Amino acid sequence: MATAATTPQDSASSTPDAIVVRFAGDSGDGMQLTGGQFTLSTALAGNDLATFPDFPAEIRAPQGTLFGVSAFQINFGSRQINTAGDAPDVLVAMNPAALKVNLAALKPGGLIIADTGAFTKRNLDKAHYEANPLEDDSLAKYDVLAFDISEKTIEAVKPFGLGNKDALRSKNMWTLGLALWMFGRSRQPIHDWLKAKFKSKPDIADANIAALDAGHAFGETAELSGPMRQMEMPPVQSEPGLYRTITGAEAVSLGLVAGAQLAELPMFFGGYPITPASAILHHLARLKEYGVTTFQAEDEIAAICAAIGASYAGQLGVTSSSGPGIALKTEAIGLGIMTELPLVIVNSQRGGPSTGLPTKTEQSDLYQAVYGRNGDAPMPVIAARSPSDAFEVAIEACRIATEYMTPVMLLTDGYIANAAEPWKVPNPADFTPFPAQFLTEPRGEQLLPYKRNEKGARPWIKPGTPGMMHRIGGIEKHEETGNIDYSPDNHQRMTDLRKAKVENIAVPDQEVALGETSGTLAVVGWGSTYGPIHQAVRRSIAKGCSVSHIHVRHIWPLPKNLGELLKAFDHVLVPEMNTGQFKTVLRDQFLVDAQPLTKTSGQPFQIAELEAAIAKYFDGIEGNEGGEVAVNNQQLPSPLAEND
Amino acid sequence: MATAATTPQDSASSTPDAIVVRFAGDSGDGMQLTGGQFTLSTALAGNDLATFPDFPAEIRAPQGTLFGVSAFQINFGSRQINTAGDAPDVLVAMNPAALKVNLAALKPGGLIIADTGAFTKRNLDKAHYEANPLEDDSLAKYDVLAFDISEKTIEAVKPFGLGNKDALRSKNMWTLGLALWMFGRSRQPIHDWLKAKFKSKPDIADANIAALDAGHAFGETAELSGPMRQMEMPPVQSEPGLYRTITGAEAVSLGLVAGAQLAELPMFFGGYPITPASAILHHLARLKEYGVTTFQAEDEIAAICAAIGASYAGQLGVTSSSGPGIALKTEAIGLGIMTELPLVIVNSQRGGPSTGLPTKTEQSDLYQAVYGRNGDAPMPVIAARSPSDAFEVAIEACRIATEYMTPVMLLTDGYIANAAEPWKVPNPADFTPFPAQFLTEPRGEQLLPYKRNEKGARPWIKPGTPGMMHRIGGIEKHEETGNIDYSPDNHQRMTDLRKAKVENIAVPDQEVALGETSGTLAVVGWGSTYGPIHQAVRRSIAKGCSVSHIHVRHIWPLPKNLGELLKAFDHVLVPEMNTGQFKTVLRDQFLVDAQPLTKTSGQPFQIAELEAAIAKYFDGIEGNEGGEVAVNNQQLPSPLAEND
Amino acid sequence: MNAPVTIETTLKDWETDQEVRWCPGCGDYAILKAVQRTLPQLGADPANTVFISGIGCSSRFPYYIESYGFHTIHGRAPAFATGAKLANPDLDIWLVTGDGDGLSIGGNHLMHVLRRNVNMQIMLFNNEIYGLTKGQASPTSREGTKSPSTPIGSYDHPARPAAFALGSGARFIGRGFDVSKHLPDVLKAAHAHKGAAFIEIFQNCIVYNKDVFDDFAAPKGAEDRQLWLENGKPMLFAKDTNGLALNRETLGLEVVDVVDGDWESAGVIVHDVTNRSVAHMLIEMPFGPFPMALGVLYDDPRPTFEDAVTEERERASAGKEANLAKLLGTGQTWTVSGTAQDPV
Amino acid sequence: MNAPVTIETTLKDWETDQEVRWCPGCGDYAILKAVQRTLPQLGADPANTVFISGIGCSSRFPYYIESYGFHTIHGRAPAFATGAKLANPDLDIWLVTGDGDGLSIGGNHLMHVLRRNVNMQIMLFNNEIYGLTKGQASPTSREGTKSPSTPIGSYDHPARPAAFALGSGARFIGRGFDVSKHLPDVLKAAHAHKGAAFIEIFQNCIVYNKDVFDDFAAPKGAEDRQLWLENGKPMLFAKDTNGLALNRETLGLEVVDVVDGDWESAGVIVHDVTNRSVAHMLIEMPFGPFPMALGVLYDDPRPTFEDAVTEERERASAGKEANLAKLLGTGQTWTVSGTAQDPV
Ligand SMILES: Cc1ncc(C[n+]2csc(CCOP(=O)(O)OP(=O)(O)O)c2C)c(N)n1
Ligand SMILES: Cc1ncc(C[n+]2csc(CCOP(=O)(O)OP(=O)(O)O)c2C)c(N)n1
Ligand code: SF4
Ligand code: SF4
Ligand SMILES: [Mg+2]
Ligand SMILES: [Mg+2]
Repeated sequence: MATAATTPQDSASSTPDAIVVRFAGDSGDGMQLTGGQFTLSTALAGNDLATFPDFPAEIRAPQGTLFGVSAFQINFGSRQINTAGDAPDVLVAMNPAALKVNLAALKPGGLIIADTGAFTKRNLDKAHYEANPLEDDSLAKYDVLAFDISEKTIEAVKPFGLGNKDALRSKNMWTLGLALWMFGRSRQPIHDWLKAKFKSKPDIADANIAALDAGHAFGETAELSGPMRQMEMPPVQSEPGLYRTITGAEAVSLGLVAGAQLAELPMFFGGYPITPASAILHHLARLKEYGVTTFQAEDEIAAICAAIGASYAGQLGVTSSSGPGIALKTEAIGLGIMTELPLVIVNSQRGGPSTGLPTKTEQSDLYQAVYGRNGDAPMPVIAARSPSDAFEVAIEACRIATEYMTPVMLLTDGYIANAAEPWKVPNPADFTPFPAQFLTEPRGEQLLPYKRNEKGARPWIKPGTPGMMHRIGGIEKHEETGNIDYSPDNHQRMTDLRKAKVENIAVPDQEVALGETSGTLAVVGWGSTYGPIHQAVRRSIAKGCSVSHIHVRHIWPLPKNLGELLKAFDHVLVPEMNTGQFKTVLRDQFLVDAQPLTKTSGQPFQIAELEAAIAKYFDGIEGNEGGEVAVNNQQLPSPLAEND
Repeated sequence: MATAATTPQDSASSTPDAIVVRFAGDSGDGMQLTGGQFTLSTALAGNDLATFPDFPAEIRAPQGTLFGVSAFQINFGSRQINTAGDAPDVLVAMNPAALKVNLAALKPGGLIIADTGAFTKRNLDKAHYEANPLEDDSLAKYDVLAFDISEKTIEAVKPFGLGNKDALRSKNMWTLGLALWMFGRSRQPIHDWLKAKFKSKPDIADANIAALDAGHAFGETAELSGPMRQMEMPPVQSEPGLYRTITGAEAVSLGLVAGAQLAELPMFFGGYPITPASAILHHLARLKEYGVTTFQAEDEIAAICAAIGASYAGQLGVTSSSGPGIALKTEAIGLGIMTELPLVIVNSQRGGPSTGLPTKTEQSDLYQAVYGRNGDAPMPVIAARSPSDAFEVAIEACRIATEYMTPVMLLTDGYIANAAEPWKVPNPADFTPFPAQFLTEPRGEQLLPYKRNEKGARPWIKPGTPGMMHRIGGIEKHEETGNIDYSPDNHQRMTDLRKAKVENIAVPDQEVALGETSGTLAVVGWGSTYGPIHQAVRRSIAKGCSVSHIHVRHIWPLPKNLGELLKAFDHVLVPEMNTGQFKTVLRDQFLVDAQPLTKTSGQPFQIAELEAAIAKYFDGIEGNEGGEVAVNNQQLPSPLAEND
Repeated sequence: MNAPVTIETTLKDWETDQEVRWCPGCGDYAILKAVQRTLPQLGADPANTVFISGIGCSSRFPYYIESYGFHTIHGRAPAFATGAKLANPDLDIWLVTGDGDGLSIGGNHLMHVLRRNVNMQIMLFNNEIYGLTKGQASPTSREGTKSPSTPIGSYDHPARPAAFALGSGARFIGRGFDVSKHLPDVLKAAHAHKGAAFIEIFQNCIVYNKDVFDDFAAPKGAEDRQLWLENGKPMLFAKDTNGLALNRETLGLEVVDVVDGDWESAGVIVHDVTNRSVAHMLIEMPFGPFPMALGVLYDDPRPTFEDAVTEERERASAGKEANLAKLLGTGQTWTVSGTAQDPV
Repeated sequence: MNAPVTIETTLKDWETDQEVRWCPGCGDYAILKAVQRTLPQLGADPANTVFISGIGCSSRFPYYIESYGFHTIHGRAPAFATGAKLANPDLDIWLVTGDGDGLSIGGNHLMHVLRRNVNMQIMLFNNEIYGLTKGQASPTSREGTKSPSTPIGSYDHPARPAAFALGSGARFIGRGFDVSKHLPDVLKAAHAHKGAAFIEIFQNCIVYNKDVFDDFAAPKGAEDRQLWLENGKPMLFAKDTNGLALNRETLGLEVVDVVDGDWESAGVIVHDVTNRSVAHMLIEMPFGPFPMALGVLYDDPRPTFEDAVTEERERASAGKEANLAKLLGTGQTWTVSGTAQDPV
């Protein structure tokens, strides 16, 4: 079986070092659970992995419909895995709609496992299939393994006396059992999990266990030809230690808790539900014992204002949302900048504009993060590149906010928020604390609430501190006293000071993630494109291209050495899941000819897409149809090329 | 008397072609009225002019205080005038606070006219003067003309039996009378105006007329030495026609009315009070007979949403605000972009960030206008360069909004909004109409509310139209039907289409406002910096510099030829009243080394500042201390240079 | 009182070709059907009818009604509707919002559309939860509601939509619930009211807040806890065995027994839809012995905003000529004669 | 009921060095003095007292009080105050807002802070106009108010701040006016109320809406139109010659004559600050024969938000250890042994 994580040329090789599996079914079929448990077993087997859950926008779409399909993709292997995989090797389709929606993604020659029991006339109609695809030739270029999972599940759970409807709820466990068998995995952890989950309903636990075992047994005992065979995937070489899987939303939440602890501050989180940001609110709501207060406000404006109010009162204020909600926070962010209070703003980006595509991923709020405010309102912006990276980035956001007394925007996205990957559990003691300082006495004769320290930060003075009464607000303030001051010189100076404070934030020098520090092409990414860019660059280097991967965490201010670094390359290509926003920042700041490579379909980049784009810069490299260094300034895919 | 509108070298010349006068007093002293009437008389005398009202943030600050000073500056001359003047030649100071606040601006050798009657101990204290400046040597480098205007006014109005307090209300008219005499102006128009204004109180009218006449007579009869003499300012050569003075706020309002008429649409204006944008709401509220509905909403969000609702129902929706209010509209602008409805958003910029400096001017919302939204949300942005220019720009905004079915941002600023200049009254019939088209029948078999025309605009379908029922919203829409469509391909295409629509808006080619189309230095401005840049470039060309002035109206999309044009210059300098926002757009779009020259004091650029910055690019030109082509990347003034 | 023209339609005419995307069993289906059933009875014209909504499960409503529809942004529907109504007062506007959309993020716009009295029907689907974002507590959630954002129970005091509406100045307050057969009557009364008509519709979110209204809305056995108000009729419930009376001591409502239908001697109040004081009490009726007040709680029209705006525009325009050329040349003008130079 | 420590201060201690920037004669001065006079009487500690405001003339208030002060953004003060109070429940928070700040842009936050019942004093300076932006009509402006944005008179139905507050769930409603000598008493009662205490203060904007409250607040001759409510006392006014009674027919309030002080036989109601139904009627009293209800209209405490949040946090933390290292390693974990390779 070929692996998705290698180039087509590799597909002949017999020992795959990675495999991509996609589970797809109705949203009622429990595909996310199945995927989650398969992920656990994969992790326990020592493989590296990345996942991509893709669920419908509807809460519970009517059964069997195309828009009600829920899918979970996992890429796992015996080498480092950075993406959820371009195209699945294996597609599990629990009903016709799931097959229809997901077939296009399947790799040619890939394996389809389908539940014939769900391919009824009714379901075929709902999926707009004229004929049963399992019964005509339409799937000829794939391996198809179709049998009646529904019936087999009902049989397996018969001893527990469940009605048919309840019995069918265990279909996903049957399927999982089969998948476990295929990859030689232990069932024990899933047994344990089921027992814990259905502690109060042991019958249900047992029924599910029976279904799981039956699926496993089916694989083991059935006389099966060709595609149905066991695959072995040796463990990846990993640093020793304790591991877990983590999603981006979890990592941000834990990172914020860690950040607050490193700052020695209680945390106040003001949120308002919005997809995909809500997960952070949900996680933090369960961590009250860590000095966390979560406040579900009446709207996003109140959420950020309450967070600023809490920061004012001496806690670490945090707020979080997605595009439309971040837009609403704009005015209050300005006040945070003017009053110079610490604040972390997390933006879990989704497809836009407007309500857009709430459940799809995109990186299109970078303009808003860097530039989107009235007035000259500089604010640091940092971005997480993967679920596990989000932990460190969240700590970094807390550090900058408290050390520099400033709002900080942390960018993540729908993909990072929901995707899971293995994470070597860090030891909090390994992080350097950055305890917040409160001013409790005037530094000189007079109390000067806006007199800055060497970092340009003003002092943080908590109400409640005797003798330190003062007043702050959103009107331009005097350079030292903080009193209202409209005078031209003062405004000029304060604008300069605010700008300088942010520009001088200590940001680590930019490193090259892969490849040399100079050469023909730098592929510069930020955020969740890390995985596909990394793999595409790795493959291109293997083909002999002089290409490097540079991945920027500090979007604003940028690392001081980044300009020089980029100038050491003949070309700079900036793949983004937007129409070219970060490239604007790079061109403005460094006057380098950064070329955008954009994709705005709500789906992550595929490795192959990036590889092809890189190839255009290299003579004689497969993929460079032109045979010469070509300039990339394209939208991928660009179906409108003819229409423009 | 020297003129402010010429360089210091010119100051020796004996026939000034422009003079700058600043009236300053307590906010209760009626300085804005005085200035307004002096402006009228100046206009009637045929001079070109520009004004700059500068009033306190407070409604009615306590009398005599420094923060309660209100000033009105006018620059007028017998040649083209583009700015309100760098430094006044004449300062009228109605009290000590007015003198204190405004003295620094006065040109060395300038004339001070002061009311000794107001230089009481109490008022001197309030202005924090230890000694009476009229009585010590501190004003030695100026010509001072001090006499008891208060007393003379009381005397003049005695026949009308007013109490002292009421009598003193006419001080400003006495002063205006003197000013009219100084420049040989007719009193009749002011008499007429006073009679009209106080129609129901003829006594008050008569008292004010008496004060005015007395001030005038004082100039005429008093034996006065040196500075007190009559000046003649010949009329400027102007195109024949009907003229009036107009402020930017008036011009925007009238331009919107004209734009709606050219589009053959009723106008719906949704606003919420905020300084300095409110003036537009106030003007339009009085123009109901032009098919204008004004709606003072509960907040800025409701204001824009109501405007979008009105556009949806078939009117031309308009909304207006300043920075903090525009920030609040961000989310709704996204909906306007997604639903592709016409909408004009006027931003009268003020100093920021946050509440900032409500009554001061700045250009710091350009980032927000061009980039400040979630998602890829392209929107046209245009900027007015002067009060009168705002009329045409408002029409242009209406044209783009209706022809391309899109929100349009019109940028003006506090300076343009309040400043007045002469305006040759245009004939509405000279503008090409752009009647809005409503779709009343499906174009083909099926109703396709998102099927675009050759401009990329979707059809506008009014609710109420039989048989055309359809549904729109902020979720990504299908390319043709407009139904909800989350599919990757569709989102990709729609993102492309929205981008292409805005990028392909027909924008006139960029012209060069002054100078050659290539050369050493292009000074590129936008918005209200037009005046000072124009004069500075004019003077520099006169000194022999190869410098041109390019002033950009269409900020987004940019004129197609602009990139080539800029590349024809060795250097590009971008003066802005912000920390360098437009330069980001230019560098990004054209990869030209556009250098920022910034000023964020809440005050317009001075001509001399710009002249000095230009000089740095030219060998052997006075002002180029370095004697070589220097790069400008500076904040003006930069008092923090040592601190950085 | 909106539709100037009365036309004939059937329920089918109000159905769109869009797949309905609510969870199977959601109360929204029943409300959709009730509205689609009511519109033909009102003689409503699809071409003149506009459904405007915010964001939420409930706010998907416009997609399923064959009329004009605008699915706007979260909480702001009243503002869009106000603009549309002012632009074209002939439109018959229905606003659809949820307890989150209308009372959390959108409370301010709701207050102002009620205060201004813009003529439209405002249906607030109160399921006491945020459905679309997967079940967080909403401002109307009862204390103790466990949800992803309130894992050990919410502790906000819940808002009461009808009390909020009345405090905001509403002149029509109606109440019903998703599967009630009386819902169309409430909708009709709301439509007949000229002005902003506020209708609270209790709606079962079977996924995140299942059966939370069962104490009065359960399909069986809860009828006795429903007080269906009718103008001019005594406030009786529980098959007329109970009624509401004013307690002269506490100056508040109390539940009294009614024997043999003699409500008068029991002091049962006769419902007067224009009595604002009583409306306050009906709305604030706590649970305990009290029933849920349903139907038309309050209905006392006053001039509408769009009429006032139209009148004002007419008044302001009266006798004035809309001559733009003249307008431009108004104010402080002067003329430069043509001798000096040629036009530039 | 906020200040845990009682300390001694004088009026002077509460004055700042900032120049007061209201118009001479503005009613805000009187309110400032009333507050500065009240604070020492409460034993308030400047270091523990926080004034939080939005934007408007009224919202400049914090600059003039020597305590902690936060002049925030337009309409959002309640949200900032909620965050500050949750972060430090010991702070004694006073919120200052205007009719525009609190009821126009900020209505939603006002509703929610009242609903949640966050313990603070909320002073809404109602001058029925937008002062700071130079005199546009506000949501409380009377119909017909001429202003720059309503040149021939406004036509919005005015909002009633106290009715809005009560409909939003407020548990304390007080009323006073700028120059009234009773204002400090109302402030004290509000401070004594544990929870969100809403105080409407009528304030004279002498520049843009001069003397608009003269019908009951004129310095001379208007006392007869003031009904100062006292708990347990009959509702008498006009030197005890008039009182309020319940009309048994209309079930609403009416004005009755009181002869020789015999209010009982006139049926005058005894004020019970916990009676919500009566509070509704008092608040909605139209003009005409009715007086303006002033003082403490309603005062019926219930648990506060910050207490609930604190309790909830304690309950959630009970018996749990806040061990971050452990937390990070929670969930689905596995161990990679050190044999394979050296740490990278
Ligand atoms: C500005 C903004 N904030 C948040 C959201 C996310 N959001 C969508 S619907 C919703 C709440 C829906 O609750 P409700 O109005 O009660 O409707 P229901 O789904 O229960 O019918 C939220 C918070 C959004 N779309 N936009
Ligand atoms: C977001 C925003 N919108 C508008 C304004 C302008 N603004 C400042 S104060 C104010 C209204 C003030 O009215 P009110 O609250 O009644 O206070 P008052 O001045 O009458 O005391 C407005 C509209 C602003 N500062 N910010
Ligand atoms: S989540 Fe609840 S309200 Fe939303 S569609 Fe499902 S059942 Fe209905
Ligand atoms: S404008 Fe009115 S409210 Fe504002 S300070 Fe002046 S008098 Fe007071
Ligand atoms: Mg809901
Ligand atoms: Mg006010």
